[in-house]
Amino acid sequence: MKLYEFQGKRLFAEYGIPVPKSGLLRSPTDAMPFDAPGVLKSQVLVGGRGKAGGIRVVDDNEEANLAVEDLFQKTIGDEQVAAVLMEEKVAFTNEYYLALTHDGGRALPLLIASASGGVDIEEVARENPEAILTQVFDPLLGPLDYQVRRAARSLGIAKPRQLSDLVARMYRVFAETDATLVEINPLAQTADGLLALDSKVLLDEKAAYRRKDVFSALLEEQNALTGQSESLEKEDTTTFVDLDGDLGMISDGAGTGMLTLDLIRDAGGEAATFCEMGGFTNPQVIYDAIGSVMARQPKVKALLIVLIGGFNRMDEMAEGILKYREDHGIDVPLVVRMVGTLEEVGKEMMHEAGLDTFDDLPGAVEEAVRLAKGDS
Amino acid sequence: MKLYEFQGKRLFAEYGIPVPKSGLLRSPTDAMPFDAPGVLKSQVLVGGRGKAGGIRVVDDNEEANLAVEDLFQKTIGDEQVAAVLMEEKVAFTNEYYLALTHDGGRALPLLIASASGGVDIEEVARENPEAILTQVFDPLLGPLDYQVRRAARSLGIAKPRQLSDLVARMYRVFAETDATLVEINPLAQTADGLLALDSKVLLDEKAAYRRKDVFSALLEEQNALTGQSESLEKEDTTTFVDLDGDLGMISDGAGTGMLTLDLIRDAGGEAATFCEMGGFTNPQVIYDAIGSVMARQPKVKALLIVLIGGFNRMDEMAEGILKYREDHGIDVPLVVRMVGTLEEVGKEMMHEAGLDTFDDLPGAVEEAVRLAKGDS
Amino acid sequence: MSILVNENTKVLVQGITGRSGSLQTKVMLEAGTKVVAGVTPGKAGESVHGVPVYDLIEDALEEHEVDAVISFVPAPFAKDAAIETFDSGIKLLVLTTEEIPDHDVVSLIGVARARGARIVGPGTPGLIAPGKCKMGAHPTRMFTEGKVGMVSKSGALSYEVGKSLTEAGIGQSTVVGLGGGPIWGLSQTEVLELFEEDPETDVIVMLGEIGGSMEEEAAAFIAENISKPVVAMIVGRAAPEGKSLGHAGAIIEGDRGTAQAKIAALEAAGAHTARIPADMVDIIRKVRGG
Amino acid sequence: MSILVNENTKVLVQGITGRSGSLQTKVMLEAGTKVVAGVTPGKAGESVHGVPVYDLIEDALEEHEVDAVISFVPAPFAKDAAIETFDSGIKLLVLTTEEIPDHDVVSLIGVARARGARIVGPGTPGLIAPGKCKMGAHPTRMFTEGKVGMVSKSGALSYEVGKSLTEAGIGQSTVVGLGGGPIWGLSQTEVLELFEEDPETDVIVMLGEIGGSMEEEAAAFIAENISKPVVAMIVGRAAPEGKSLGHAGAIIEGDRGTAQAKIAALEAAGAHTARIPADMVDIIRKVRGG
Repeated sequence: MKLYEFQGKRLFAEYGIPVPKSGLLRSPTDAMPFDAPGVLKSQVLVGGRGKAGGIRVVDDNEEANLAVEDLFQKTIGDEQVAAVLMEEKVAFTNEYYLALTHDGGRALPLLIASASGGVDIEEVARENPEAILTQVFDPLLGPLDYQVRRAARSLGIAKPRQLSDLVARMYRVFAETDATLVEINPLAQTADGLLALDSKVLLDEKAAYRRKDVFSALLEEQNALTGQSESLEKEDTTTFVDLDGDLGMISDGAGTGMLTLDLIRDAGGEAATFCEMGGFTNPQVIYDAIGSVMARQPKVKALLIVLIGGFNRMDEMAEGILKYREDHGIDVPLVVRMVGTLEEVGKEMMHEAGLDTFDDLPGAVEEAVRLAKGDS
Repeated sequence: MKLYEFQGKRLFAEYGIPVPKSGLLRSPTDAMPFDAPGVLKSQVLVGGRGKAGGIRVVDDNEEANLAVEDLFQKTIGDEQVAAVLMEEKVAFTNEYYLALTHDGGRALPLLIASASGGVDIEEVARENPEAILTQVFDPLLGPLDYQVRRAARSLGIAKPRQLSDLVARMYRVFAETDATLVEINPLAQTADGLLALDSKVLLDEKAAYRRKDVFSALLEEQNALTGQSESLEKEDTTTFVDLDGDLGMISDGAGTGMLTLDLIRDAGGEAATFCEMGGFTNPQVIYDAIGSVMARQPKVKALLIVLIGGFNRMDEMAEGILKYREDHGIDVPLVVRMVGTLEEVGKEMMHEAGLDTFDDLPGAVEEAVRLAKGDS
Repeated sequence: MSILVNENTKVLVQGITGRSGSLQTKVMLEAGTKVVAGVTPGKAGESVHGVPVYDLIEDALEEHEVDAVISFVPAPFAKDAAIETFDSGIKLLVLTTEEIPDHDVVSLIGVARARGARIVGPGTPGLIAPGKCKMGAHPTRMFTEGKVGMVSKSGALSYEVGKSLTEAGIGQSTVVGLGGGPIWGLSQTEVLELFEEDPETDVIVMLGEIGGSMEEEAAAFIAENISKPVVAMIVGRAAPEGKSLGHAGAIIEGDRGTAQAKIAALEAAGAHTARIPADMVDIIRKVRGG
Repeated sequence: MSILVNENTKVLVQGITGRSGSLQTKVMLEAGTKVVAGVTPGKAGESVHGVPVYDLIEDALEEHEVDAVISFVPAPFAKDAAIETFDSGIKLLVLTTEEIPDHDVVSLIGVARARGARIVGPGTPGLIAPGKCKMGAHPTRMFTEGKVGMVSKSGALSYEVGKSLTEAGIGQSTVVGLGGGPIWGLSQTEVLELFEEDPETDVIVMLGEIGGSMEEEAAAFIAENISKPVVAMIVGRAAPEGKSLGHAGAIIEGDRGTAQAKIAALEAAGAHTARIPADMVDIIRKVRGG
């Protein structure tokens, strides 16, 4: 779960990380928290709001009111601006980049520091990688003092003590809220010390079960701003992506799903959906997956279900498919490829329901592509 | 720093460890927090208050009032009862012992569990050691679920989940307050679950610098009850013990201090004080040490200072001794043995002040014993 | 020989009484795996498909030798259960559990390293040394004993390829599923190294996918360290840009993470590349023939 | 030979610019110790008695080889500084700092073990291999090269005994101060084992005191594992009951922890016992003579 800047900064403030004075406007009619000058910042989850005109420096109140009205009208990426943060203008001498995250390949947490703050760090990483200092650390110890001193040196901070304190607080946010990323970019060097001018915090939804109160409150706040009703309770691990073709595709694995996309294209077809259910599923998951794909009609002209069960059980997959067909019908041509764990049982269930399945993936793909084209 | 039962239980409650309903009487005139029946418990830091009559079960309010008056009069060990805790009477089926501490020899934290709760655990350890389960654990991980399940089995707790939860909370107390001991004895099995009927918490004064607020508040509360003025700010690491003899003894190390006691006895003398300053000292420490010993006059008939400096500097020791003599005089015979780091400088300073020192420890001891006896 | 496990590997199942643990125990036993014991707290004394159940690993170790553990323990308890395995001195854990919080994954992998133990996973389909030992989900009939070593993040994809190879009569030494990430215990390069050292593996099959940089890192490692022929297949050639396809990192951003780039890196490192499983068969035959 | 350090040991001083660090560096240099570098954050470029100062150990390692570190870092920073040492691959740390919180001590010793490093201390007077290397407070003139290995919790007590032995012409291989406790990195039994294995140590002197059970544990260890003659001295024969005398655990409770009990245990284990330092000299001569 990605937090809005203002949510991340509130978290920072709770942990004693210095942030500028600010106030949130939840709607264009909200009163200004303080008089201009100030900086008005669109609250969106997508990146690149600066380039998209989502940040305005305002010098007087009239200008501020106009800017607020304007910002609330904006769409950045696909996102309607959810709120506007009014923040004091801050004078600073340097902008740094500082972040904590995990290095998946090394399976260790990572402290990232760069003197090139205030710009897109991925760009820095591409064009000037030596400007970024990354240090892995022991997850049970946190970043150590000597590592912070090393970082301070690379940032050109003469007195490392203030950075030690800041990193210790960032680490507490990282560990105690089950964050996967805690990023400050830019971190400003001001006359009064270091100040977090922006926040980017990603929380690990896999840890929602043990951070229920905090995660729920943040999500409800987001829902209230966006009018959506996202939920922490994920019933399944399905990944659903809309594509431009006509063949609905469901698979029980990301790798096979991608292979199937490749095979569809090789066979001259185009997928309408990439819907992969993961390797630990159940009848309800495939039931819901079929529902999601069928909701894409009329785009979807045929449905291809590719199953190769390891932990997934083919009896359960058959159960879910047949239940969906009984409840809602499947009024496009259906091709099912079913092999793997308990395939004898699943195939028999399908056969009895008049649905014979394929063993062979390329054969199933070719048949589905043909059917999606309306060939008979 | 040792906490009173009520302080430990308040800490327990803050961390969600179940404790009985209770209220504290800070003086005999305080109102009863609730009606009898209940248990009145003397608040003292010394052990063995049960055997000393410091705990009374009361069935009606009149009995309770009389008992309170009586308990506030009591002295247990050397301690005046500081307060009385009125606690609800609790029905239970089992009494366990549970504690977290460090095993110094193995340098690992330790989870201790015993089904023989409610009695002196040291006695259990001597007489029935197999009734105690001790498990070391990784300090960075805390006690693990399987270790708690092992403990639950040894306690005869069928559902380990409640014990896991309790141990997790005890561990947080242990780690987050820098405790050296968190002990619940007895931990009662009641119809509503586990309940801490007593608390013993030792906090690590060496960590006071980073737990200032918490430690200070607890200590001030203790001072308010006892009328003493203990302080967290230890200027030195001196250990001072009063003994029954006539020779004041100061050493700069525990080991040499004990050796000197042995040598004094071997020479037919008896020490009046054991005052050891530790191996990292300075002029003020020895100045204060001499002051403490001289305050024991008339008991102290002579003063023996035994110095063998490693990290301690003999120039600084000479400075402290001479400063004390200048400020207050030392009106008993003084024998100084001075060797070790910067001894040339120290000896020269002493010599110039008319105080020649010994190199030889047995010789210095014999001389001091002779002088304390008034032989000349 | 095979890597990580062999015909003598004695396996303990953590979470054996659960739905998945119990079914997979049956399937592992049918595949000939020596499943000697199971653990589920509170279920001591029960048995699952003839396998005795204990409360603690130490109880099982009083009765059985155990070389490796496969865990089906739910995510909230997975970390402590994993450490129970390492603290018991067991050096291989196949951790099938998905959705373990990242902070727990990193901690438990740290403990494994400190204890000199290996973790396959988390979120792994496990591994199979066909005809010898199966620890995980690989459908038995899609694999057969032989000399191809295979490594893959994705479970299902390795089943697809295993099925094609097995149908073509090409057997496998060991097939290892690393898990979908984003954090891995056993890494792809460690597996490549094990295959390089395994005298009974003659060809290494590596299955990759778009996104991340694991394949590029593998390519660099192969160029330096692997002398055996490597046949790679990268799926996601037809994937759209900017959309995450399930696995952590399976996303193309601009020109980064494309199948084309990965294929080029692997070919530059001397690996052979296959477009689809059927190609694999031809390439392996050609490689062996030459 | 000597244990833990020798004439080639290159030493780095953590906290070298502090009062104690700076003086002890001078004394160590005078004793012939190869002090090659020092570290104090923010003091890079300075020098202390000719020893160059760096901000980080890694900076020092770019210029110098380092075998061992002695730390004078204040308690609040001692843990991180210790881990900096271990993370730099240095396998011996003499940690003189006193008053480190117990939780930090336990953590840093845990890290040392995980990295395969040894900690002498905390709160240790350090160690000296006379004529070869001095890392700590042992007054140089009280020690001389020879074949007695000595171990003690207490610093000052080992200086007393060292002085007596040296004055009698009996030299030492290495003298190790474990520190006053309550938590120890290097243990007494580990030191005994090192002396047992050291070909140039012929007699082991063990200094103990009342309280705790370290001497009883050492007695059990000696009975099982030590073939060389051990001469022990336990101080505190004249100590009063129930009063803590400085060191953690230096307290007699009832019949437990008395010097008599410890002496009896050590004699039962075959150790010789001395009442006072002067006795030591006689016993060592007798042991060597026989």
